[in-house]
Parts: sequence; structure tokens; C-alpha cells
Amino acid sequence: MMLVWLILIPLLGGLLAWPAARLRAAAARWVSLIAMALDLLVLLLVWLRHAGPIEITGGGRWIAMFDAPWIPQLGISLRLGLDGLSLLLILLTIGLGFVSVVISWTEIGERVGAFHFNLLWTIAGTIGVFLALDLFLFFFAWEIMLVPMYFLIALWGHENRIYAAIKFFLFTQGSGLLMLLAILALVFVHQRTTGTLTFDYFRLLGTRMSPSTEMWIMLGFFIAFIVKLPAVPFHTWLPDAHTEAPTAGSVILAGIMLKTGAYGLLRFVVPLFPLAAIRFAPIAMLLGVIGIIYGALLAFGQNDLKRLVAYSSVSHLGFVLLGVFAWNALALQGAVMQMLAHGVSTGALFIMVGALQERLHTRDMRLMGGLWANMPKLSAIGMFFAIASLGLPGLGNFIGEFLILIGTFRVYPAFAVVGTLGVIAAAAYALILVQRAFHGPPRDAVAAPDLRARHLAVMAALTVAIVYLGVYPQPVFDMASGGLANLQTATHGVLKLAEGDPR
Amino acid sequence: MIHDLWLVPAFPLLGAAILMISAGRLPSRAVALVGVVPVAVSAIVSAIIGIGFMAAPPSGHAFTEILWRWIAIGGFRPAVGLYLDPLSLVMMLVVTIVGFLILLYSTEFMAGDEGYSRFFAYMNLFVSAMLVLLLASNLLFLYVGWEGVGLCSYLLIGFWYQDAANGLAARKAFIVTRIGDTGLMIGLFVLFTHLGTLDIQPLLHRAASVWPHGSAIASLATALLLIGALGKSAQIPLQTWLPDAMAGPTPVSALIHAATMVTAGVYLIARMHGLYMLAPAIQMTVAAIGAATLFVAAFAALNQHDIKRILAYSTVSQIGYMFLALGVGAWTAAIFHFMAHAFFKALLFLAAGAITMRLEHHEHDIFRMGGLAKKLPVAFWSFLIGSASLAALPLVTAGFYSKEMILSETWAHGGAVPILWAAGLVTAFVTALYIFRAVFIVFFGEAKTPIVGRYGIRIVLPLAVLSVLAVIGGFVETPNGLGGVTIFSRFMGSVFGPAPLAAGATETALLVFASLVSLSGVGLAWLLYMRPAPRFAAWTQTPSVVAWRAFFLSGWGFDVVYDRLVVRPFLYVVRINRHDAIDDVYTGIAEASRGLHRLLKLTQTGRIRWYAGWLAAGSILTIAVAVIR
Amino acid sequence: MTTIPLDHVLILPVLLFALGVIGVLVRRNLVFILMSIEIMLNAAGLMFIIAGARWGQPDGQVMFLLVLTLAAAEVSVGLALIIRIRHRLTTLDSDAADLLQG
Amino acid sequence: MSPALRASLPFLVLSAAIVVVMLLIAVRRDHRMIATVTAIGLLASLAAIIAAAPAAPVAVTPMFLVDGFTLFFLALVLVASVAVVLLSHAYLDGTHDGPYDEYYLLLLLATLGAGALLASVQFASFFLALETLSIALIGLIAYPRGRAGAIEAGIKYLLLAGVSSAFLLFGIALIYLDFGTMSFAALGRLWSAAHGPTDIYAYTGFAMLLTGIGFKLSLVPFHMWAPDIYEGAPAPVTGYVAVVSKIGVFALLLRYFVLMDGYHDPSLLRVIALVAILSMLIGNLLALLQDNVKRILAYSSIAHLGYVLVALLAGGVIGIEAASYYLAAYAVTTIGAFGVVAVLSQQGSLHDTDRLDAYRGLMWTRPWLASAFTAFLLSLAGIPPTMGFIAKVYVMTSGVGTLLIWPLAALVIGSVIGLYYYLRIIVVLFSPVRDAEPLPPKAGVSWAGGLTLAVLVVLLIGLGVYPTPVIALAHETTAGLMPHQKTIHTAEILPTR
Repeated sequence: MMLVWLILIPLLGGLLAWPAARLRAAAARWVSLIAMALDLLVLLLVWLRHAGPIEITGGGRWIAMFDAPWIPQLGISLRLGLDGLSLLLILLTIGLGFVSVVISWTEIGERVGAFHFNLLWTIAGTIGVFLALDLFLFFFAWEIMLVPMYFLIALWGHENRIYAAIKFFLFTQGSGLLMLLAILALVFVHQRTTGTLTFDYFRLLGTRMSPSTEMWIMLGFFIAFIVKLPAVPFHTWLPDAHTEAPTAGSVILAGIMLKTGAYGLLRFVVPLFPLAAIRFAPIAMLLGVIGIIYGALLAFGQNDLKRLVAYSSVSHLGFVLLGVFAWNALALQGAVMQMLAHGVSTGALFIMVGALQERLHTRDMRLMGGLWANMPKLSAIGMFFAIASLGLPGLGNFIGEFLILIGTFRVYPAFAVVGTLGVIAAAAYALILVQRAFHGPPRDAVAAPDLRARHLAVMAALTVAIVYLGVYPQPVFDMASGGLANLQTATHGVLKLAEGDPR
Repeated sequence: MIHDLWLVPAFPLLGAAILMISAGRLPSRAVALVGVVPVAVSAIVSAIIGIGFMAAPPSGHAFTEILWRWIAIGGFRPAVGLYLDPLSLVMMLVVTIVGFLILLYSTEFMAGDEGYSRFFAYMNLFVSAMLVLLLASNLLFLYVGWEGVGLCSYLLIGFWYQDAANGLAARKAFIVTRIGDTGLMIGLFVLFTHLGTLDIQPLLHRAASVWPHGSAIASLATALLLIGALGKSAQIPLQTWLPDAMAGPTPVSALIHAATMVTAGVYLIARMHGLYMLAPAIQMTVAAIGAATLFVAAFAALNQHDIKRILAYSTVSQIGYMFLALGVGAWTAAIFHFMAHAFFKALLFLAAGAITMRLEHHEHDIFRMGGLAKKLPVAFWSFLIGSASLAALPLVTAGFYSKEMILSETWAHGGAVPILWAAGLVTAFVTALYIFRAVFIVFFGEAKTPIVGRYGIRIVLPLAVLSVLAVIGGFVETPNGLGGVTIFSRFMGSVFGPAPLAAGATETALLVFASLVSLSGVGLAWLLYMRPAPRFAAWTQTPSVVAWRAFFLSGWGFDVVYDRLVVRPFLYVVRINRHDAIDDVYTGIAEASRGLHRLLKLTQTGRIRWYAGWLAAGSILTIAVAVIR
Repeated sequence: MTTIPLDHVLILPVLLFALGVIGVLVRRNLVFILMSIEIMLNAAGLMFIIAGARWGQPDGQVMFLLVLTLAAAEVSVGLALIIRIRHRLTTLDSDAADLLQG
Repeated sequence: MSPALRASLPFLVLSAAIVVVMLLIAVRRDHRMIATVTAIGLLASLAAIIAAAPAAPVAVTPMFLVDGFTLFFLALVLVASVAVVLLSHAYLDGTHDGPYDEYYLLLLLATLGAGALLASVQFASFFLALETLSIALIGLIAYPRGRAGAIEAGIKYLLLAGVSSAFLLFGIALIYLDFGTMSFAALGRLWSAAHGPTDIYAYTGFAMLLTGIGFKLSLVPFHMWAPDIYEGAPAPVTGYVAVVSKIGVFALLLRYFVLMDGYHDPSLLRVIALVAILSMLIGNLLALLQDNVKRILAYSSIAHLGYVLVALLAGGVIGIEAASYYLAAYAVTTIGAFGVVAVLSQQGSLHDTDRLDAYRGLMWTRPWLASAFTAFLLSLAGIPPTMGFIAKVYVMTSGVGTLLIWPLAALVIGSVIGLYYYLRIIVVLFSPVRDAEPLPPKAGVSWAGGLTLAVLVVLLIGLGVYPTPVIALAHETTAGLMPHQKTIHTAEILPTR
């Protein structure tokens, strides 16, 4: 039941925040903060107070589980489950939720209630995605999370927000429908072989089907998730959406929502369709590698600061795709770490860009330069996260990338090598960002106040997080290993069959 | 005390953290204090540990301290751990002591700069990262330091960020070295995948037992590590960043781009020498690259105008010597030369800084100096001592002993055609020539630029100490003919094994010969630049010579080639695809849908007869579909 | 009674129906369109009678009656509307009634 | 009470209501009273369903069959009609363009026609019911005599419906000619057993029948009238045309197709698949850049009927369930959407408030109304947590189960196109008010209209989050239609290991 509360609290918080804003704008903000805090509390309670792991036959060990009937006619139930992987991602979600509320404190001035409603509902949807273990419920949450995000972009975004919001929505919804088709196909194949109609994740694991069927169904899931991830060639919604979204929207989008794609790959694509996934792995990893290089090249070419960061996300998430399909402990842990670190570092970069836009009313780097002279704190922090994003050892992103690459190297050395070259390109775009925005001769026109305490506090927290991930990541690995073991038990037997696989 | 080894990198890190968090709000006196004291403490701790180590070596002549378990995933368990053996001990001592001296110098040199606090923060961070690099017990942790020093190098080259050229130089340094780092990283993948560990000592043992001598995989791994070393140590073909790196403040050039960071590649190969011994082909490549680099860079140095660029090419060239030494298996010689080089090159840079800070507009062009010997005696004597050591003037300089050791071991290794040895010898001559060219031009002749200001004790003291070190630093290891001191090689013996014994008579002959070469270089410089013959001046103006000089000035044209082959194609690809061609596909789909909409909209005419017609047509269509099969 | 082959009998209603359709398509006057529709309906009615005859059932004729009823109802409503149209557009040209389009 | 009588109770109540209303109009013209009585009549009929349910299934004369299927859809039709009555009252009230009373009479008549369609199991009754429905609709569409658009829509509907009826009748006559029966069930036995698939009369007849039905359902290529009539008719009537008439005809088609066992004839499936695919694609494309809300909804309803056809094509228990749920969702959503248009419009004005510009910034001037509209639009787009989402999933479920690859592809593509224009409306609703065209001066939403919309939204979300009751109902009541088909019938195309 506690798991249900994890989703309900932000939902109720959102419902409360909207009218609360009529009293005072700050009321909505406080309601949101309190909702996030309560959610965190619930999560910690679930985590710390669980008596022992819950064993699911063929599905691994879980921290907490909830199950209630929903649409029994179709074999749909409200099944929620928490393991290490989802716990980490929910932790990230709540953390960035806090951050989003705080940084919107001054940025969002109108329709505050509606804003926080949408923010909290997006977060609730995301948490739902991370918890759902019924495929229908998963899809439900998947869709639920998009709508408020659409509104966040379309209503509080920048100049070209409508275009971006609609593009975002069409891409994700269109691919979502493919996933729905795939879910349904899987369910029917399962029904044909076993006679029961069910959307239950654990029962669908290990469904027997012919290789071509498995491949087709897997592709349905795969495309939906890599659109979300996003991987080349389905990435083009992302720069627009990120660029036009309000800062909090970008943070949620980049920090959390992209991770749902990766999570989907981890939780569903490979465990449900292990053989197809293995056969498909070279292509998927090729897409990942292309994403790494292509995203970096595009990032380097942008003039819009936010677009640069957005394309850098394409590059970073390419690593995750690589890691997922390498499917060994190192690469998977790397993928998880990369997800967390990317959430933090890119989130911070978006906050930095947002703060700049608030001050300079532009994101165009051709109009910046020499900001260090006027805003040393902002510039220093921006540079720190740019450097984190280029994968400096000692910070979280490096750990993620390194583990992914070293894991990939065992399976497909060529991909690992090309991916490593992407690290050079990352240096190119991260440093050009620093150069064009912060360095160079200061401009007279640019005279704006430096970061204030609220932003500094957020940035400090994110800095601590990224350093922690880089310096002492083992607790994260320990936490994730439970979840990853769950995934790997699901594929263990099947992968044995694929002979000569070095995983 | 040895258990407090972690304090050595921790203090500078703490200093850096304090300075960063204070965000420039500390008064400059406090900044200087926070900037220097941690490194001083580190130096003292290092010294105590060093004395303790020498007095009572730990078992196996090495000490390992695991600070915490960093990552543990399956068999991949790199730890954050420190490893101290004579090799890292020597390096640590050099880094902390030279670092301390340079920081002390900087407190005066950088006084009044608006980024005073930032400077010391970066410098402290650098020292810490460098110590991590040296002390890491694990290759992954080493990589942290490796990239950390690269970052600090980037930050400090671009320290004066308002000039875009500095930023360019900084980015170039970072990206070129990162190309090398990528090789290193892939090397780590190979090592871990095949040996199952990244802990250096177990890895070396395992490699020795698993990989046969000359095996392909060992060659691959060492080649990849070598790429990393080439980038960091500015060896051909990745040497182009170092001359540009002189855009940073002079203490930075002294510490990072002369004494310490650029020798990280040497350290890496020395640290992994066990692997290289398994891959003789690659080891030979190391020697060849070293020889080529030292030769190429020396000629480039010969034609520079900027005093710091002379020293920069000189650094490239001297590291070439170290690579040559590594390549021929003269591990101890390489480290010995590293140490000597750290002393005299730091000295040279600090002296050069002491010159430029006193000149109006911080003049860097040696042809606009002149006659400074009398006006700036402190700088003169320091620079002269440094130059003498660099030129390896016999008997009294550290550079003489270290270079001598390299040349003699190269000769011993050389086989039938001692081409490597020849390159080293020729370059020794050129080295003496180019550095004394600078000495004569800068300090003698007419004064061309006015002098301002004066030196404080914080400038003079480091110069003095380094001068002493540049002279006496060589006495820890002398050739048989000159006393046969073997303190250094015996100390290093636990790492590299016993030093090879050179044949006595040959060695002495070589010694004399090399001394003569150095001296004649100085002599030639004296002839050319103190007593310029008109014929020489005329010869320098002949077209072919001008062309060659321009070629050498540009550092043998590497930059141009790279610009054409790499930079421009990259920028071209970026430019043509700035708007993301893939997006056009989706835009096209959207446009097609709109077109279809407009087309279909035309059918909605609003006329009853038209609609009825379509109804009939539709009916016919359905009839056709139903009936025809 | 000689049996006429089924296919031959069908010619008449099909022709009638086609005539009705053509009438709807080519005539612009609303009244004529209405009349053409009546022809179509009657063609269908005739078809019902033929079918009823074929099976010897009264159902066909019953349907014809129903068709007639419908036709009458439709004409009454139709004429009322046509009057309104005439009133408003001052023409009976069906093509003039294209206010609603796109 | 005999079972047949008891089962036909809802119809009798409805007929009685018609008589009562007719008499009342003769006695006293009072808008509110007539509307109230109409609503009560419809509700009474709804209540009578409960009484009738235990008697079902029972044949009421050979022409009608009252079974769970009939009653389920009758309930739907009645609920929709009540909503339309409430919305109409608000819509008609407050202007002085009366009289309005016959409007309700026509509405009741049309409802009776739709109800009779649901029970028809034979061509004659089908035809009668259909014409009752459509003649009454003509009156409703052209009801605002003052509006040029309404008259034009009326004459268009009249003539085109006449043409389509002629096609329909001709088709029925051909089928009758071929088989000699007008009963659906008997036809089913003959079609699959005696006749080979070469019989040209039967197929031509079926195609012409489909023309008539396709016209009423506004399926491509018989769809062209829909936007014009939707635009011209008064908003509540548009809702009625879009929902009640379509549900009636679709239910009839479903019953007919199931009873005649069209699932064994690939030709028929092919025709319907073609129509479905065309409807989904062309309907959505036509709506893409429209800027008249009623026309957008018209085009979208073309597409939606295409979606339900996928469920029909799938067949089987799950297909019928899917179609039933889909139509329920469609009813709630579409009535709601047109209801929003209706409460913003008045009969007295020259046309309804249907320009997209008029909705600019509605969210900030009338937040509740705009929120409701957003919910309806999201439901149309198939986004959770609304009934439209579950409905779409259900239809896709049935389609995937039977591997209707091409229809499903069209469904996905159509849905994505659909998203675009629904989002366009939502964007307009939420855009800043700056350059908004002033809305018609109306103080607020009438309580009847507001209540109706509120109830619809609650249903929309409630049954979207917890659809089990409707699904259970649909399962119990409509599954009887296909007693002999327990599982998915289509041959296995997905091979299993």
C-alpha cells in the first residue's frame, strides 16, 4: 500500500497545489515541496522498514510489492513493485522534483497553481512508470506522465513552445502506440500458449514464441523506448522540447523522463525478449554509438546554449543504450550510473541555462561571452557541470561511461572503441560551451546579478551528488545490483542457450 | 608516518576546496597562505615519509594503502588506494618540493591579479591530482589523477580567460591530450578484459605469467598506453599543444608544463615497465618516438623568438630524452633525468618569469630584451645555471649526469647502428646551442626594453633553492669515471632491477665525447650570437634558410597538417549538419500530411450533387471490391 | 405463365436506378433532384416486387408499400425545406447551397 | 405480463412519452415543462430497461429481438438522449426564436427510431426504424429556421439521406432476391451454407447496403455530408447526430454482420477493412488544419467510426466488447464535446460558436468549461485517464488478437494525426487571452448544461480509471450475441514455437 502512496502523494499534492495558488503563489510552491518531502519520507520508510526481500519465482527479489485487481476481465491488475533499480530512479525523480520546485520559485510567475499541478502529475506518472509491473498499468502511467509534460512545455515554455510541445507529444505518443500494439501482441501470444489472458509482468516473462514473432514484438517496445531515450534517428523531438521547455520542465524531461526509456529497455525489452534482444544487440548498440557521436557533433555546432545541452543528452544517452545491450554486470551498472549522473549533471546545466536566460533574456551564445567577470559563481558552477558532462574522472558521469565502455568492450570491442572516441567529442562541445559563454572578453551589455542563495543551494546539492557518485558510488551499485540481478535472473536461463556469448 | 601517506594529496585538495568555496572572498594574504601552506605541509610530510622509507624500507620496498573500496562489481574491484615505492617516492618528493617552491614564487608573481584566489585553487588542485596520479595503486584511480591534471592544465592555460587565444590554447591542450587519454582508456579496457584486474602490481605479475614475451596482446596494450603517454608528455605526433600551452601564467608553465605533468607519460611507462618488457617492438617504438621528438623539438626551439616557447620546445625535447631512455630500458636513467629536468626546467621557467615580470608590457620576445645580465643579476644567474644544466655542461650540473646516463645506456643498447644514440648526441649539441643562443641574446648586448619593479624574497628564494638543486641534484648518481656514485640506481633497484653495468673504458670515452659536444654547442652559440660574423647574418637571410627557419619556427608544420586533416573536416561536418538533417525527414512527413489535407479539403465543396456523385462512386468502389477478387 | 429469366427482369429496375442516379447528378434544380431520388426509390421498390415474385412471398410487396410511405414522408419534408431554401436563396439551384463547405 | 411485452417495455414507455408530449404541446406550449417531460420520459424508459432485462432475450414478433445487446445500447442511446435534452434546453432557452416544443417531439421520435434499430433483426424493421430516425433528424437539423446554415444542412441531409436510402433499399432488394429471406439469422445460415461466394447479386447487394449504412456512419467514401451537416445543425443536434444515430446504426451493423456470419467471407471483411482504413486515414487528415471546431469534431467522428470498425472486423467476444465499450466512450466524449460547444452557443445567433478563434484563452476566462473540454479532447485522442484511452486500448486489443495488421497500422497512423489536431484545439484553449474574439454575451453556463457536462466528465474520468463496470456490463449483455464463438477465430498467423 505504501507504494500506492508514492504515486498518490504527488497526485494529491497537485490537486491541492492548484487551488492553493489562489490564496498565494507561494502556497502552491510550499504544497509541492511538502508533497515531495512526504514522498521521500514514504520511500525511505518503504526502504528501511521492509522486513526482507520478497521472492518472486523467476522474477527475483523485491523490496516491496503491491497487487490489487483493476480490470480483471482483461487480466489487468494494479501491480507495483520496488527493487533497487526502481528505488534509485525514484530517488532521482524525487530529488529532481525538489530541485524543480525550488528553481521555479522565481522563474514561474503566472498560473503558478496550474504549473505545480502539472509538475507534480508528471512526477507522479514517472514514479508510476518506475513502479508498474503490469504492462497495462505501465502503459497507463507512461501516457499519464506525458500529458502534464506537454502542458508544461506548451504553457510555460519559450518562443517556439507550441511547435516543440506538439512535436514532443506526437513522437512519444506515436511510439507509445507501437508499444501498446507490442504489449497486446505479447499478451495474446502468451494467452495462446498458456490460455490465460494477463498483463502481469512476471507471468509474461519467459513467454515462448517463435524467433520472428519475438523480434517483431520486441521492436515495438524497443522503438517506443528509444524514441524516449532518445536514440538517433528518433531524437529530433528532444532538442526542440528541451530548448522550449521552462527550466523545471527541462530538468524533469532530461533528468527523469529520458530515463524512463532506458528503464523500459532494462525492465522490459531484454528480460521479456532475451533472444531477440541478443540478436538485435549489434544494431541497438550501433544506434547507441551513432547517437554518441552524432549527438556530440550536433552539440558542438549549436549556438543556442540549451540546444547544446540537449544534444549532449543525445550523446550521453547513447552510452546508456550501449550499456543496456551489452547486458553484463559492468555495463548495466554503468548504465544505471550514467542515468543517475546524467540526471544530475544535465539537470544542473539546464538550471544554469535557465538562470542565464532569466538574466540575459537570451540563450544565444553569440550574445554571451565573458560572463565570468560578472557572474563568477554561475560561471564556475556552469563550468563544473560542463566538465562533469565531458566525463571527468572523479565525477559520476565518468564512472557511468567507463563502466559501460569496459562492459561493452568484453562483448563488442569495436563499439566500445568508437564510443570512447565520443568522449573526445564530448570534450569539444563541453569546452566550447565554457569558452563561448563564460570566457572571452566581457561584454558591456551583460551586467546581471550572480546566482542567488536559492539557486546556489540547489547547485551545491547537485554538486555534492555528482561528486558523491564519482567518488563513492559503491552504495549505488549495491542498491542497483539487487534490481539488476532481478533482470538478469529473468534472462539467465535463456542467455545460456545463446552459445558463445561472453556475458 | 608512512600510514599518513594519504595526507600528501589530501592537503592540497583541502586547500583547493577552501579556496573554491570561499569564492574569492578571502583577502589576498589569506589566499596566499591557504595556497602555499598545504603544499608545504605536503612537502614536509613527503620528506618525512621519504626519510622513513629510506631508513627503514617496508617489506618488498613498497607500501600499499587502500583508502576505500571504490567500485566492486563482480570481478571489477578497483580501490581508491595509494602505492608507495621508490619510483613514486622520488616523483612525490619532486612534485611537492618543486610545487611548493613554485607556489611560493607565485604568491609574488601573481600578486594583484584579479583571479589570485582562483589561481591558487587550481594550482592546489593540480598538485593534488598529480600526487594522485603518482601514488595511485590502481590504473583507474591513476586515470583520475591523469585526467585531473589535464583539467587543471586546461584551467590554468586558459587562466586569463578574457583573451580568446588563451581559451583556444587551453582547449587545444585538453583535446589533444584527451585523444591520448582515449588510447589509455582503451588500454585499460584491454588490460582488464584480459588480465581481470586494474591493480597495478597484481596486473604486472599476472601479465608476466600469462602473456608470453612479445605477444600480440601485450603489444596492443602497451601501444594503447603509449598513446596516452604521448599525449600527456607531448611527444610526436601529439606534441603540438605544449608550445601553445605557454599562454598560461609562467609559474603554471614551470610546474605543469615543465616539471611535473608533462612527465606523467614517462611515469606511466616506467610504472608499467614490466608490460613493456613483454613487448619489445613497442618498447623500441618508444625509443624511436623519443629520439625523433627530441631531435625535432630541438630544431624547433632553435628558431623561436618567444622565451617561453624556447623553453617549451626544450621541454618537449628533454622529455624525448626520457622516452629514449625508457625505450632502451634505461628506466632509472629516465627517472633520473626527470628529476634533474624538473629542477633545471622549473628554474629556467621561473627565471624567465622573473625576467618578463620586470620588463615593460611583460615582454616575451628575446630579441626585444638584451643586456639584462647586469640589470637583473638574480634572473641572470638563475637562468644561466638552468641553461648550463640543460646544456649538460660537464661535471657541475645535474643535467650532465642524467643525460650522460641516458646516452651511455643508449649506446650500450644501441647494437650495430647506434642511430638513437646519434640522435641524442646531435641534439645535445643543438640543445646547448639553442639555450645559450637565448642566454646571449637576452642577457648581453644592448638593452631594448625598460625595467620596472623589484624582486621580493618570495621570488629570490625559490630561484636560489632551485639553482642549488639544478647543480647538486646530479650527484646522487655519477658515472664510474667520476666517482661511481650509485645512490639513485640502487634506490631504484627495487623497482627496476639492478642497473646494467656499462663497460668502463667505453663509458669514459663516451663521457668525454659528450662533454665536448655540449661545450662546442655553447661555443658555437657564443660565436654566432656574441661575435656575429657578417657572413652568418647573410647566410640566415638566404631564401632556403628563411624557409627552413619558418618551418622550424612553426614546429615542423604539424599544426598546419592537423588543421587540414582533422580540424577543418570536423568543423565542416559540424557546420553542414548544424540543423540536424534527420529532422528534415520528420518535417517532410509533416509537410506531406499538410499537403494531403489541402488536397482532400478540395473535395469538400459543399455541393449536394458532388457529394451524391461521390456517394455513387463510393458505392461502385465497394461493389467492385466486394465482387472482384 | 411463362417465366421470364431473372437476369432480364432485372434490367428494368437497374436502368431505373441508374436513371435516378444520373438525374441527381446532372439536374441542378432541387425539385428535380428530389424527383430523381423518388425514381431511385421506386427502382428499389420494383426490385422488391421482382424478388418477392421470385420467391412467391408477399414480403416484396410489403416492402414496396413501406418504400412508398418513406417516399411520401420524404417528399413532404423535402418540399417544406425547399420552400425555405427558395425563400432564403431565391433560387432552387442546388449548387447555390454551398455555404457550408471545406 | 408476457416476456415479450415486458421486454418491450422501454419501447412502450418511449412511445407513450411521445404521445404525452404531443398532447401536452397541444395543451400548452411551455418550454421548460415540455423539456422536463421529455427528460422524464427518457429516464422512465431507462428505468424500464431494468425491468425488461430479466425477460431478455426474447423475440418480439419476428421483426424485433430484445436481448442484452439491445438493452445495453438502448441504455446508451437513452442516456445520450437525456444529455442532449438537458443541453438543448439550455441552448434553446433564453432566445425568443420559438416555438421549441416540437423539437423535443422530434428528438423522442428519433430516439425511438434509434432504439428500434437496436432491436431489429430483419430488413423490414431495420428499414422502418432507420427512416423513422432519419426523417426525425431532418427536422431537428433544420430546426432553427432563422439560420441559413441549418436550412442548408437540412436539405443536404434530406437529399443525401434519400440517395443513400435508395442505395440501401436496392441493396436489400438484391440480397432478398438472392436468398429469399429478410431475416438476418436466416440469411446467415444461407450465406455460409447454400451459396457460393460467386453470387454477384448478394455481393452487390451487400456493398449497396454498406453504402447506406456507411452514409449514416459517415464512413469514407460516404462521409462528405458529415462536416457540412455538423456545422449547420444546432450544436446539441450535432451531438445527437454524431452519437445516437451512429450508435443505433452501428449496433445494427454489428448485429447484422454477426448474425449473417460475415466473418467467414473474406470479401466482406475486405470491403469493411477498406472502408475502415480509408475512414481512419482520410477522416483524420481532413481534420488536420481545420479551424472550425464542429467540423473538426465531424472529421474526427469519421475517424472514430473507422476505429470501431476495427473492433467489428475483429469480431468474437472481445471484438463485440471492444465495440460496445468504444461506443460508450464515444458517446460520453462526443456528447460532452458538442455539449461544450452548445453551452457556448445560442440558437438565436446566426451560427454556433464554432470558430477555433473563439476558444482562444477559454482556459483563463472559463476554466471549468475549458478543463472539461480538454478532458473530452484528450479522451477523443485516447489519452489516459479517460474512457477514450481504455476504448482505444480495447479496440487495439481486439485487432491485435486477430492480427488485423493493416487496419491497426492505419489506426496508429490515424491516431497520431488525430493527436495533432486535438492538441491544436487544446493549445488554443490554453493560449493567452490577448487577441481573443469576444465570446457571445452569456452570463454563465446554465445549471442543466453545467450539470450535464459535470456528470459526463465524472463518467469520463471515473470509467477511464476504473472501466470494470462498463466492461462487465458489456460482457454480460453483448456476449450472448456470439454464443458459438468462444475464442479468437482468425487463423494463426503468428506462428508459435
